Amino acid sequence: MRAAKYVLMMLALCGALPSFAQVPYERLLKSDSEPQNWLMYGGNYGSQRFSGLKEITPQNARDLRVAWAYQMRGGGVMESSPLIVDGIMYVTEPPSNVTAIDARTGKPLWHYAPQIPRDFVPVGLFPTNRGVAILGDNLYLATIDDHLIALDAKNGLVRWNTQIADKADGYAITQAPLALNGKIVVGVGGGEAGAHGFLSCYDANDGRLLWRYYTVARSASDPGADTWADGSWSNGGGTTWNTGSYDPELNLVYWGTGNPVPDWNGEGRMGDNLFTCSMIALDANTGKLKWYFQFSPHETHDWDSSEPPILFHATVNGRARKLLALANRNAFYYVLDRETGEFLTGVPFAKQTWAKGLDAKGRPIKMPAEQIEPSAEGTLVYPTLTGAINWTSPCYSPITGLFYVNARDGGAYYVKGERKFEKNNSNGVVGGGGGGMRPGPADETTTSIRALEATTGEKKWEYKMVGDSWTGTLVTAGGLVFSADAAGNFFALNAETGEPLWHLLLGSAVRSNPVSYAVDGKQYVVDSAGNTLFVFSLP
Amino acid sequence: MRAAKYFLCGAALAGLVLGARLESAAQNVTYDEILHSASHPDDWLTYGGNYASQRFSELQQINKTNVNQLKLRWVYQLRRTGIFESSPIVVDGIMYVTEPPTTVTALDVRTGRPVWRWSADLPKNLLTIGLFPTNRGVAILGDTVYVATIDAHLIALDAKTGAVRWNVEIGDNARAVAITQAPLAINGKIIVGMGGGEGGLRGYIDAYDAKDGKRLWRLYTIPTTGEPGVDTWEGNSYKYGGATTWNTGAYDPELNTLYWGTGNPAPDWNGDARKGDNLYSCSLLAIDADTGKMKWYFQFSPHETHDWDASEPPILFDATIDGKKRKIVAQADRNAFYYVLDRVTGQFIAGKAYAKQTWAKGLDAKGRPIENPNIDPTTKGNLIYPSITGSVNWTSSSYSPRTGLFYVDTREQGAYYYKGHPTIDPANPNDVGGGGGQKLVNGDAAYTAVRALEATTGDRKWEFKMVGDSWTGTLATAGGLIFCADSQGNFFALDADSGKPLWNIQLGNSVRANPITYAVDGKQYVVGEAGNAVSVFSLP
Amino acid sequence: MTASWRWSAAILLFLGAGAAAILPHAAAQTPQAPPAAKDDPVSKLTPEDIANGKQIFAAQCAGCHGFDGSGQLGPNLHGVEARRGDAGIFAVVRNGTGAMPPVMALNDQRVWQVVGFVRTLGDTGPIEAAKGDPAKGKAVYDANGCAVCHAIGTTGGGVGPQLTTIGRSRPPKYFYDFLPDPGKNPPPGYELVRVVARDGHEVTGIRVIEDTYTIVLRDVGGHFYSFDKTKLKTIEPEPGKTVMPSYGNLSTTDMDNLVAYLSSLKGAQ
Amino acid sequence: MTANRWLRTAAFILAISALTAMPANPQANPAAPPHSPHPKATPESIAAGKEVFAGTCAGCHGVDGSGSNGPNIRGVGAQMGPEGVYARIRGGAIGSGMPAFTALDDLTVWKIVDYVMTLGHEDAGVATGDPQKGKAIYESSKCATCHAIGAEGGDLGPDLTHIGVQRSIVSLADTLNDPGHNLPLDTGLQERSAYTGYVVYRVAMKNGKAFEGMRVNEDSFTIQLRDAEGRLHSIQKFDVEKVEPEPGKSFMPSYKDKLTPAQINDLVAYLSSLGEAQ
Repeated sequence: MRAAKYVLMMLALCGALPSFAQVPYERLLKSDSEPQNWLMYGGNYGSQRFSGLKEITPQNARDLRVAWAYQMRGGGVMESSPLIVDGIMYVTEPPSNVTAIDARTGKPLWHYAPQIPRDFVPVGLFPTNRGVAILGDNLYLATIDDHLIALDAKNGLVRWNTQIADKADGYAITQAPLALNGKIVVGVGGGEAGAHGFLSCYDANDGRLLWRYYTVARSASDPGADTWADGSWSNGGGTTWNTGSYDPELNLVYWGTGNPVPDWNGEGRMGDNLFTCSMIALDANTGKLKWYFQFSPHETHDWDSSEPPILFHATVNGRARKLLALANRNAFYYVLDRETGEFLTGVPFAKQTWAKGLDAKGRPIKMPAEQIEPSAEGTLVYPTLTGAINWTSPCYSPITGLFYVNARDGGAYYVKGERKFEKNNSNGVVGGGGGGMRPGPADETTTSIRALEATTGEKKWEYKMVGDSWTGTLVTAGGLVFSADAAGNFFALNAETGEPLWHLLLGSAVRSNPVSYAVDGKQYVVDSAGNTLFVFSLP
Repeated sequence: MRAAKYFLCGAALAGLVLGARLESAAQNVTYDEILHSASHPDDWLTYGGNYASQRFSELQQINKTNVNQLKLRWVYQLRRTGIFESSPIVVDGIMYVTEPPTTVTALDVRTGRPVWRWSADLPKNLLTIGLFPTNRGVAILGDTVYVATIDAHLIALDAKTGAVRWNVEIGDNARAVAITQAPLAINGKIIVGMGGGEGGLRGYIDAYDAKDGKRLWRLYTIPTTGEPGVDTWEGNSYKYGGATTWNTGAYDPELNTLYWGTGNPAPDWNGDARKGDNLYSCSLLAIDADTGKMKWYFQFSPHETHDWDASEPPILFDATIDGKKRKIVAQADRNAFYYVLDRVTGQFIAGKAYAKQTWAKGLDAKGRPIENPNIDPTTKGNLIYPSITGSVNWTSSSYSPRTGLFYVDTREQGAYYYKGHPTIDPANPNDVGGGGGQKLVNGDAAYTAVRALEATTGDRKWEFKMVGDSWTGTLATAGGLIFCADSQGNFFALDADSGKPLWNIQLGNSVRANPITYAVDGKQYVVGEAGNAVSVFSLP
Repeated sequence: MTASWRWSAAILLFLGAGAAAILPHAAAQTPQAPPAAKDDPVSKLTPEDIANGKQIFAAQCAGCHGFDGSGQLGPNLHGVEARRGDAGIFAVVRNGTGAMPPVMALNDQRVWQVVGFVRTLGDTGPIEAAKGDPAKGKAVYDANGCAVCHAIGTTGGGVGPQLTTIGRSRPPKYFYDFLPDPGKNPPPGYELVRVVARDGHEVTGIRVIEDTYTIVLRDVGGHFYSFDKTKLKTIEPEPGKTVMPSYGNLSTTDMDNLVAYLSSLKGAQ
Repeated sequence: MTANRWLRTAAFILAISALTAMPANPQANPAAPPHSPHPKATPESIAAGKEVFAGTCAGCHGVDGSGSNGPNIRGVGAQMGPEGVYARIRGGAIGSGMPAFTALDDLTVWKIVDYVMTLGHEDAGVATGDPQKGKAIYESSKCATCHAIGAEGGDLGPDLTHIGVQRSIVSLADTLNDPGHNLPLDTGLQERSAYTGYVVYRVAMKNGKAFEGMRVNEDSFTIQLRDAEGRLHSIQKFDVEKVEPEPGKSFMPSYKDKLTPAQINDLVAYLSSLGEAQ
């Protein structure tokens, strides 16, 4: 064990050589070959959130205990998915702070807090942050007030700082950027405040903008403009607020897009409203659209399609294919061919009452408008506004071939309202998304961990929880799935059967994605509850 | 009812095997049960663990050999930020913990799940001068929980639901009276003091009728015109002299006597306008519990000018000294001296410094300090040990009848003391700077240590050094363990005989509360509070 | 020493009341344009406001932060505006953070007055003008590779403290004493410590953080070494030693110019 | 909103303010006067607050405050008072999603507060019965055994101190006739506010024992029940054969046959008078 540690140190010492970049692109490319580290938001470029570590197993999971805890010092909600690189953990705290922590002892090493303008009320999202990206010697942080900042991973020194967008236009960012070869890709949020969605790519060395792709037309001649009646494309929307995936071989970036604007009042924007509520595949070098797939045409329930897309290989109908799977907020599970965007499968994974089903091309066959469209008095539709799943990440195990998702079953009364929006929101947004929701029947909403056959979406098992859980899932080579319930019970399930093996009450809601890492050859699992980061291990 | 509870516990234990539900008797605590708290250690019935405030538990399931297997069982996180200094009360399966500024939460000790929560409705212009808006715990008697609020009210809550039973004002918060202490419940009475000594007020301690909140008596800690001792205050300085009673005291049922420490004279750091001994500031008061009359007093720091309150919880124990059985009250004072007094007479028996101090040559035969010259604060700053925060502050020491040792979390630190205005304007408490201030000697020049003192002499038996600050009390158990923590988030267990470290865990934020222990369904638990979380540990 | 050093010192070595565990480089600040004067209440504060802020500070803040803001239970606040910015300080006063309670009893204007006063903490006030030429001093700074270890704004290394605002808190005299013999009086948070493990393995580095059970060192490459203290044979400070070389060999003019340059570093104020 | 409702709202708001106001002493504290005082609530301020709420708060608390991603806050006004609501908006809540809205200026916050105070504040309708008689019936029927008004009364059922502004006369009558029929949302722990309160659960343990209790709290692994004697039962679900709610059941007896319609009318009149006069 000590030996292991010294090896670690030697590594570090080599790191002192000026030429050596700590995390070159090659390490990200082969992230699966170093399971002791967690090098990017989704664990690997396929966003599988699969850990190759196997020290913790169904047999010994009951012996898990808290190794150490770190409490963030402020208020707010901790939704950060930490990176762990060679024994150092990089975690973000609300609103946009970064803390480097000794992953063995939990002692903080440095802390960075950008100056956030006071006259700023993010709309439709919490002022928090879900993580950083690492490439070379730098960490990349996207701040709530729309800056992309490169920090020296050793000490938190700012290397460069570039503005992505103007918060006065409704933009706000909570996502972790995605680091490619020499590039940093990052999206924007703020759909409820009228943000006009786009995805940007920056030079990792100097923060120069390399390309920007707008998800919604900005002129009548732009592609998709004709799917917005009366030039309503100018409303914006189609934000890109959650971290996407990347296929190095195809050199394609996959990113989900958010709702059209205004959310709950579609009258002024008849048409499909491209490319909102869609999956877009962009060329990583040029930012050109390779293909798109729209999950929810003319969406009116705030069912963003921003859920992390999971990339995997499988044989479908006797043919090996490169696949992209996404459990959508609209309660359907989709499998697409990620080379072409072709729709292969789509089935509900949670209760839904808005569509009869999907047609051969994967387009929803909607129920009659009067049954599903928001109304002044409120229309009861399933799933809820927060969706069958929201921003939290599902995971995929190449061992079990299962797709694990924390699914929400419940409905809401969707209320249609007028959309009023004041550009400068420094004193609270008036109106907002043109309506909203009232909760559905009391006690109905529940959440469950569901294991789906990744290629078909067929339910293999489910684990029902009490309350409205907002936790992602992690699956390990040891055969465990980790997640948590709304009360803050962090638990381990058998990845094959869903059998609960261990749990611990952490005393506050767990609202982040668990990850796993190892130091000195010892496996740790980490997740945060309330304002506390808990790290678990075997004795 | 206690018997009933034991039956239940038994049933529960059997139940565990059979897999039965675990049932809590309706929370109800008689005076007699608090009186004999040692005989049912499963609960933690009063702030100090017992009336002698020894913070010693008879539980011994967790011991020197197995403590290293301690495992976190559940966590409860506060819903608000703030500083968390609560010492929980545990009764019949329910833990009563207070959250800052004044919220009482009842937790199911078996699962850590909240069952009710009550929050005081506080004034928006709440005044807290020289103290944190927090709360250190509740008292329980019968089926009622008693909490003193930061805006100086005493409130009785239904122990089962948190419903308010009655609410009385103890002091005027607009005049900076604020309370953070846990009240003390004795036979039919609720005893509570007050804080805000930097605000320029006259200290007192009250007794209220547990049934209806009627005030039974009030003892002012500063004499007024015509009373003995008023001449120890120059001019009219006695009117705003402070001497608050801001920490929970102890009680001797046989002598029917309360023991309560008093705070600094005001203004803190400039004594020019209050020449004299300033009775009864920085003293230990022995008070008749029925009448509120003072039986005796012992002043630790006459004419105090360093904010060294004598509010540290006094600990009562009996011991044989020079072949004579004595009833003792012992106190490790903020001024760095450890005192052993006869609690019947207040007679000084022994005393010696337990931490570095540069202000006195020592104590005379009567226990009065023999002060060094030039120890007062100056406009340029005067370096004196201990610091303003003292060798120990509000956190509780503990005493183990098994080892005969007194365990104190000691601070080794000095400070530059600065002198300011000699007077204060009580009409304007928000402007009171305490007549000066301090600059700490920080960094490696300071450290903290858990020290074990021979309780009858103050001789040091062992110490465990900590890096950095520590604001945690000590807990002594019959398992031969001392639990304590530091401000860096390490919660740990020491060997009560040798001070050897046996177990520790990093909780991720400063620990600032007195640890306690309890048992339920035959399992012993230890409670540590770090940052904004209650963490409960037990053996696997 | 700069604000950030003292800040870190207060926490690193004597963490009180759950103060945010900020390490030296935490002082790294985002070079964002300061808010336009119109929505910047601080720029509108009068000397009377600052005085009022001082009075409020003495009554409401000094209890924890020390009457001069140098910290006791709460962290040292000198130069905190470089890290949090005015809005950040305002937010902390208004909402509290960690152990610090929210201050609800002050209206916005009062809070801004406190912010105005806090900004002045740690400033050495009017300091005697440096005699050298700052422009030439910058050349000396560059020629001697100071930037390898020190950052000004976003450029430079992170081994030594940030110098972005050092001119605000350090008189020239300090530099004249410090530069020839950096080890004589290294700023808190930069002491060299040598640890020897039970197996004889040795590491010498800057002590990043130490508590009762663990110690973390940082080497010249900026890499961290974390130790379980029970597995160490010795932990010894190396008095008089520092990773920073002496610059006593500079010519008098070069020294004057370098000092002038350093004194001119006052951040984006 | 109807004039009638507005008057009741205003009266209610003023009552609450009166309850929570401290004896203000302008001299006491010149260096630091409190943050800007609560301007008198007006229909305009409430309307303005509603607008800001829709954009800034409704995302989490629902368009009518009945909750979404955030908790149901209908009726918190009665519990927290305007100052409490103000402080929560300003200070946020740690570990929850509730951020501290520092950017909002005092006046805007007060407008939101004015609106929030009206939420869960039912327009009770006009009670036809006689409150005096109703009070007598309340006492003769021993309602206080289980219910508290102010500090007086039992704790098994909901606190009725503010019931007059929380429930309409229709639902009050409904509950008196058929208590289990339409149970109110949980008014206990804030984190339970999305759930129906006072639901009676029947628990069958693996060891064959069975019993009933009202659900106090529940998570995926445990459930806490309070039985008819007020005792708390802490249950690990792995010990349990079956936990199931008993729809329509309540520990509260029906007064359908115990009281005449006229008496129920009077009792309702008394109950709906509670909350504002306090």
